[in-house]
Amino acid sequence: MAILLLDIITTASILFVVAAGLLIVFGVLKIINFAHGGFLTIGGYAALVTTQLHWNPWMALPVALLAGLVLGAFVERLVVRPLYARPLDAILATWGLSIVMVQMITIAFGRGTNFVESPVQGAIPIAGDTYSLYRLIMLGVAIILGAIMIGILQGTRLGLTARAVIMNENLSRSLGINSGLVRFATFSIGSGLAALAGALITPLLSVDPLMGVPWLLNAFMLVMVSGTSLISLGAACLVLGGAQVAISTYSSPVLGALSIMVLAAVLLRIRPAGFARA
Amino acid sequence: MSEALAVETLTSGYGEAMVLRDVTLRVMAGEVLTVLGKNGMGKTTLLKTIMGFLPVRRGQISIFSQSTVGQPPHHLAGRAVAYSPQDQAIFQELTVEENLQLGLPRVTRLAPELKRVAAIFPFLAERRRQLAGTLSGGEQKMLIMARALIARPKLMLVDEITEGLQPSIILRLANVLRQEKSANGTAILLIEQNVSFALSVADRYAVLSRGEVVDQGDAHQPGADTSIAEHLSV
Amino acid sequence: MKHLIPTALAAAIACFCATVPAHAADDTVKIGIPVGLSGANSVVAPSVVQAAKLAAQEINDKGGIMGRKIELVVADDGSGADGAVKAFNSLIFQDHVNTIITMETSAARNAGLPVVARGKTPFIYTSYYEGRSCSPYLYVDAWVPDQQVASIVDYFMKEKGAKTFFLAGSDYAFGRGMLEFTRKYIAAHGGKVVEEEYLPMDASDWTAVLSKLRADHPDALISSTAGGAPNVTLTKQLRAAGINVLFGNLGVDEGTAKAIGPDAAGVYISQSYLTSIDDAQNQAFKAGLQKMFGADMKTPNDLSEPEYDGIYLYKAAVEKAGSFNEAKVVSELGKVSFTGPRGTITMDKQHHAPLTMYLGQVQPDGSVKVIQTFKNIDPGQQCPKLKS
Amino acid sequence: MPDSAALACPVRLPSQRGRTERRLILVFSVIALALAAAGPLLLDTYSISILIRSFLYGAIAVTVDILWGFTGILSFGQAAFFGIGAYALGLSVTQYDFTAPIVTAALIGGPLVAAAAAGLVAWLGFGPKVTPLYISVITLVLSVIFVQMIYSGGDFTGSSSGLSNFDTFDISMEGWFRVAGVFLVAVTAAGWIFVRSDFGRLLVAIRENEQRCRYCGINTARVKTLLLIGSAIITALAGFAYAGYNDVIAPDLGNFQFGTQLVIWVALGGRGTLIGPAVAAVLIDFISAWLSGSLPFIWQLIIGLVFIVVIVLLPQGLGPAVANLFRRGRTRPVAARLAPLPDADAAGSGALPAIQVESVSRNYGSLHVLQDVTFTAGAGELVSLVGPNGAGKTTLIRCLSDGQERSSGRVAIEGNPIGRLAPEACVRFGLGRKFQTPNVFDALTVAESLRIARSRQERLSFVRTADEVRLPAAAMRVVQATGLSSQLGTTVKHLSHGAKQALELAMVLAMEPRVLLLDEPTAGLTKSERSLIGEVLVELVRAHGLCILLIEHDLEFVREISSRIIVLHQGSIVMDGTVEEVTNSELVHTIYAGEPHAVAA
Repeated sequence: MAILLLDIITTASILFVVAAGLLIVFGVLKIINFAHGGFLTIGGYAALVTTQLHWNPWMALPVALLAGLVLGAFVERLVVRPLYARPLDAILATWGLSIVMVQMITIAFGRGTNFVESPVQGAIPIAGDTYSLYRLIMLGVAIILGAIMIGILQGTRLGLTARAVIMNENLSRSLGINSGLVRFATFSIGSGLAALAGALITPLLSVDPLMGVPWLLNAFMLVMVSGTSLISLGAACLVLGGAQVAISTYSSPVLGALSIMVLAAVLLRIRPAGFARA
Repeated sequence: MSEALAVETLTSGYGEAMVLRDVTLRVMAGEVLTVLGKNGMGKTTLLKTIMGFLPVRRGQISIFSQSTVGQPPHHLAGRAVAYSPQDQAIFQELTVEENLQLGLPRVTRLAPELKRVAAIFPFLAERRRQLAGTLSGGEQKMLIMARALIARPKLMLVDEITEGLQPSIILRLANVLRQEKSANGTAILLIEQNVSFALSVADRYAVLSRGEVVDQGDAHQPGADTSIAEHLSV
Repeated sequence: MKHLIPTALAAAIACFCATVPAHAADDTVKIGIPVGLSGANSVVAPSVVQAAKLAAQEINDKGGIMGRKIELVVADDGSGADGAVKAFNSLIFQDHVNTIITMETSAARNAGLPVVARGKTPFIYTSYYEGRSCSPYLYVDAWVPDQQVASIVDYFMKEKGAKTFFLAGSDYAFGRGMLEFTRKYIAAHGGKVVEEEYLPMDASDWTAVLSKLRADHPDALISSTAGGAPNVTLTKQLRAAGINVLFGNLGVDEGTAKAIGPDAAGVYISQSYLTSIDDAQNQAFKAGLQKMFGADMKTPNDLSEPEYDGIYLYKAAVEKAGSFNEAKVVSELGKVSFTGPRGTITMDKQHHAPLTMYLGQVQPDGSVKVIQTFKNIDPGQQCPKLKS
Repeated sequence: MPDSAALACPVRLPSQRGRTERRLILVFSVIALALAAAGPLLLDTYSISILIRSFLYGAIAVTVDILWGFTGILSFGQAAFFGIGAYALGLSVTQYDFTAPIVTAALIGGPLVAAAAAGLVAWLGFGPKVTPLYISVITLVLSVIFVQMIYSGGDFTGSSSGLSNFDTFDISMEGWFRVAGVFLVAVTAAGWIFVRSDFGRLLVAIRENEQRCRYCGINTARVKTLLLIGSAIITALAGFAYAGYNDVIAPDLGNFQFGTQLVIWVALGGRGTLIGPAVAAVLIDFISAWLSGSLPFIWQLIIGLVFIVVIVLLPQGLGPAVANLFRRGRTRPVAARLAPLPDADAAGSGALPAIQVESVSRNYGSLHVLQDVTFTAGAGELVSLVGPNGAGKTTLIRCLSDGQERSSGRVAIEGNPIGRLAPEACVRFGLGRKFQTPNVFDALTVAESLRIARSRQERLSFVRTADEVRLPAAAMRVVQATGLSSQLGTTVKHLSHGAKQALELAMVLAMEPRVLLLDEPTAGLTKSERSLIGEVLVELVRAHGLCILLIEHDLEFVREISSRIIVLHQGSIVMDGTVEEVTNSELVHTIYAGEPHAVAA
């Protein structure tokens, strides 16, 4: 039972870390970034490069974040900016972008599965059993990341500005907020977070050009049910991620893998606001 | 007296529909101009065009003798212009304090400025941590006014601030605006439907009907209200 | 006016289509290799192509097949059914190849079979797979579950005293096919399967499976996952969870095991080809590759070496038939033999071949140590409806 | 009045255009069919084998375009429907035998299962209050689930390996080429006729302004559901043919990558052009069969890059961009004739109040926009709703016309409680609503808009464009007096603000409502237009016994035409009385403008 609970909260943590970047982009820009999986992959390869250069494995995190930020900045300028008024087209264009990113990575690194050195190894004893240390670290990472993001949003001028743009863009602009700049920064940060998440999950996974795709759909569904709130996202990750773990454990992992998508789809039909308060 | 706002032969609108036609207006520093008119006559469109939310089709807009045509809305705040829109003028989900903070430039500290506006509207200090959406209608209007004043603007654009308010609060707002004008020399463009309030604050008036200025004059001149009433009832 | 454009485009298509391809010249023999240059198999595809090139060069240097030089035609099948239909069609009907000899995914192989039947083209499949794919034109020179599973399960039961088994696989044909056979085999030999779990092919989170594994305390874990990522994630997460259990992996090749690094140490694998096989043919094979490709050489493996054998088997069949006639070659393919790096191969058991299997264990340095050798394991009843 | 038909003297009538167009389609189809017939003689086997598949994909692209380009439904799920059709044949044949009854069962069963899946998806995706994005999400999930089911199916479905080499039709490759070619031509031609029909214009209307469609009494969710089901059936048939020809089925036929690929083809070919997507699908699939072998990764990269560029810079797609190079001059506008309808039954039932509102409240969180509003209005009354901005007037109208809007209380229209009914159901009780800002279909012509407003009375044709727009007298008067009658062929987005207002009013009147809810119908109109509207409204009330609830700021106008005035202030009714009572009330003056003379003037 203790293990099941640990499985649930660590799974929720991983989902939270993966979906956070997508959420802030959706929150401020009102578009779904289908290249999110691509940025996740970029993060994975940033970690790979770090390993290949024999740097400290923890260095993968800043490297990935930086790569995501820079690439996100370019993408915002070139692809996303003209599409703010056409949200469905933005989905398509970012999906096209993810195809391009996957192919570029394939051309540069090959189609093969690669391995990244994990910054920590092994398991620690817990509740009379052993548990993966890295998964526990992911719990901590999710809490810290959530706290930092909420801290920035609630406690800084930047966060206040971003929240103001989310709530009422025109009013914000009339108060002197350069909403174009806010969008630019948000997309960059969202992409940076996606890449960071990619680097964070690679010690548990392998790195290959398509590593982002399976995460994209779950992250997407989680964001759909969370609206624009990080707290809602946390709740959605716990509930739907918990359902995934429970269904995988007590029924079959194949059903479990579909559970987030199916439950979210049904939830949205019954309660369009999802986990966000109506 | 310098010219705070000059609108010359301005034409603008939404899409292909022109709402404003050849509108010319001027507001001097330390002067209140009120623009009166019924709904759908182009008053709000005028402010939105001045702010840069709508493109200028023809004509010229200058603020403190510099053209602002083609500039994005956020540039105007940097020129000490405070805009209080009619609809959705506050962030309901933000606190009173955060709403005020957003009225200030990035570098300015809130505390002393808050103290200053709280002297005018004391409830602001008491309810600073309350969500703005939970304030009463009148308090929300006062918050809008406070947010405009907190940045020490040189030009205020105020859109139907009295709408739906009790007479006592309207009176209070009139006092605040008069005080601001005379104490700080602020230029104010006041969009109104409430003629008596408008005339009690304004130095000059203009009446907008179907996108054109149909009457203007000195607000203190006797008979101004009758002239306005005539044009309003067209 | 508006309608002129579609019509013009239609005409353009027609012109484009009309560029009729050249027919095979009479002095060459064309061997078609539809392979996953893109998609899941793109990792291993280059080594397959290299094995084929080596065989072709060796044969051509000695005068070719009945005087005709081999010409290889490689086509990308995208590692999937849709791409394979395209690739087979283009090879058989556009390039008019004499035979298809290749390693592919099961989906691609299945997709190719109807095209092969339409073209009546001999087809040697050189990839290990889940078994029981049957067609008069299809021959297989790689292993099936009946040959591989026995070695690992027997070893675990006899040498390690394992009685309870936990099976985990990717949810796809190979994963399910292998584990299904394993389950039956274990039951038939007095063992017990405590759990059989599958994870979607592209999923990477084994948490729930590992929790069950932990709760069940089996004597051994046998996995059959999709190549590449799932192998890695399972091994890594197993080690990260601190679970130490006897672990046999049916779906990992030597190269991947090596790349996983220290986490793979101790894992048992069973293959028909290992680079460390110590015979003259293997030495010559490796030396040939080294000479031909130098620094670009891909490490040969259990998916690439059978391609080399396959081309030699085709040569033998043509020479025995005394003709390139497809029907005659097909009927000879099950009778001829070739002795290569894996020993002597004859596809005489219902179009499949008895093979020597090597049980190996991955060492901390990534090398694979041969623990036991199982000689000439029979493929069992793969295609009882076929004559030979 | 009957002469009005002669007033509009359009250049060409839609049916004439329809005839020419249909002749063109016929010619085009014959050429295409001839190509399909002759193809096997001209082409090599390889091209034929690839084109068979490309043709099938082209047909699916047409369905994607009807859904997305015309109706605005972005579906990633066509792949799943394709897979269902293909697996229906493959599974039936491998489980049973290749006999006529089994194959027929698969031919019918596959599309049926696809239709059922589409129905389920539509139920989830076209629910009330869901964003347009949501249907894309659900169709995407459908593809994922489909693939997962196939993977888990073990020997039954062949899992990842799929099934192949099953017994199939004994048709030569040339035969299949013709089957696929005819299928593509048939689907494209039928689609072409369909999207140009009156019903096809409704699809565009739904894309442009679904809300207005619903307030025209059109159950848009049902239209979209049927459309999705139809597309699923066609796509499943293509899947059936694919499996029959290739003798192969595999999970990647149904995965979401294939679904997105279809969308990419449609976007590149030009959404909303039908021919563009069909040509793009055939061309790209065919060319990639030739090129992808030699440049597997680069090819994907190029497609991805071109796709991004097209979406960002050429949202209309490459097809129209190319076509524009060749196009000389614009097609002439097509108009229709107006035809008057005989006057409907004048008297309302009269027994029940037309509008009955009982303690209706509306809260947005802690904000009370309406509080305990109660009133009734009967047939023959023209009730004006006045009050300062933010008093809740528009919210009240919303609560009367959409059962989902109010927080509490009861509303009945012509004696029918509206419960929680959607607008399209409320409209059927005889309600007509005009919005504050013109709520019209920008991409349609005036005639098309009016016809869609009449669609509940006169069924829209699936194949033809009607020559006449039949309008009841009131709508006819508005159309003629505001000059719309001479602009029947004009696209609505080119109309002036005032003309749009008039058009929306005419559309509402065209529905022959018993109860009219009008939110500032004269804003932006000239004085003469305004007095005309006033006359029409008064006549509707006096002569036809309608009940009208009117929001208006022009108090003079209100005084002239109202029989009664309700004053709303801060969400509550503060006064309900005759014109004299209200205009003379001090209380009202204070509320409304802070000073008496603003009203009294």
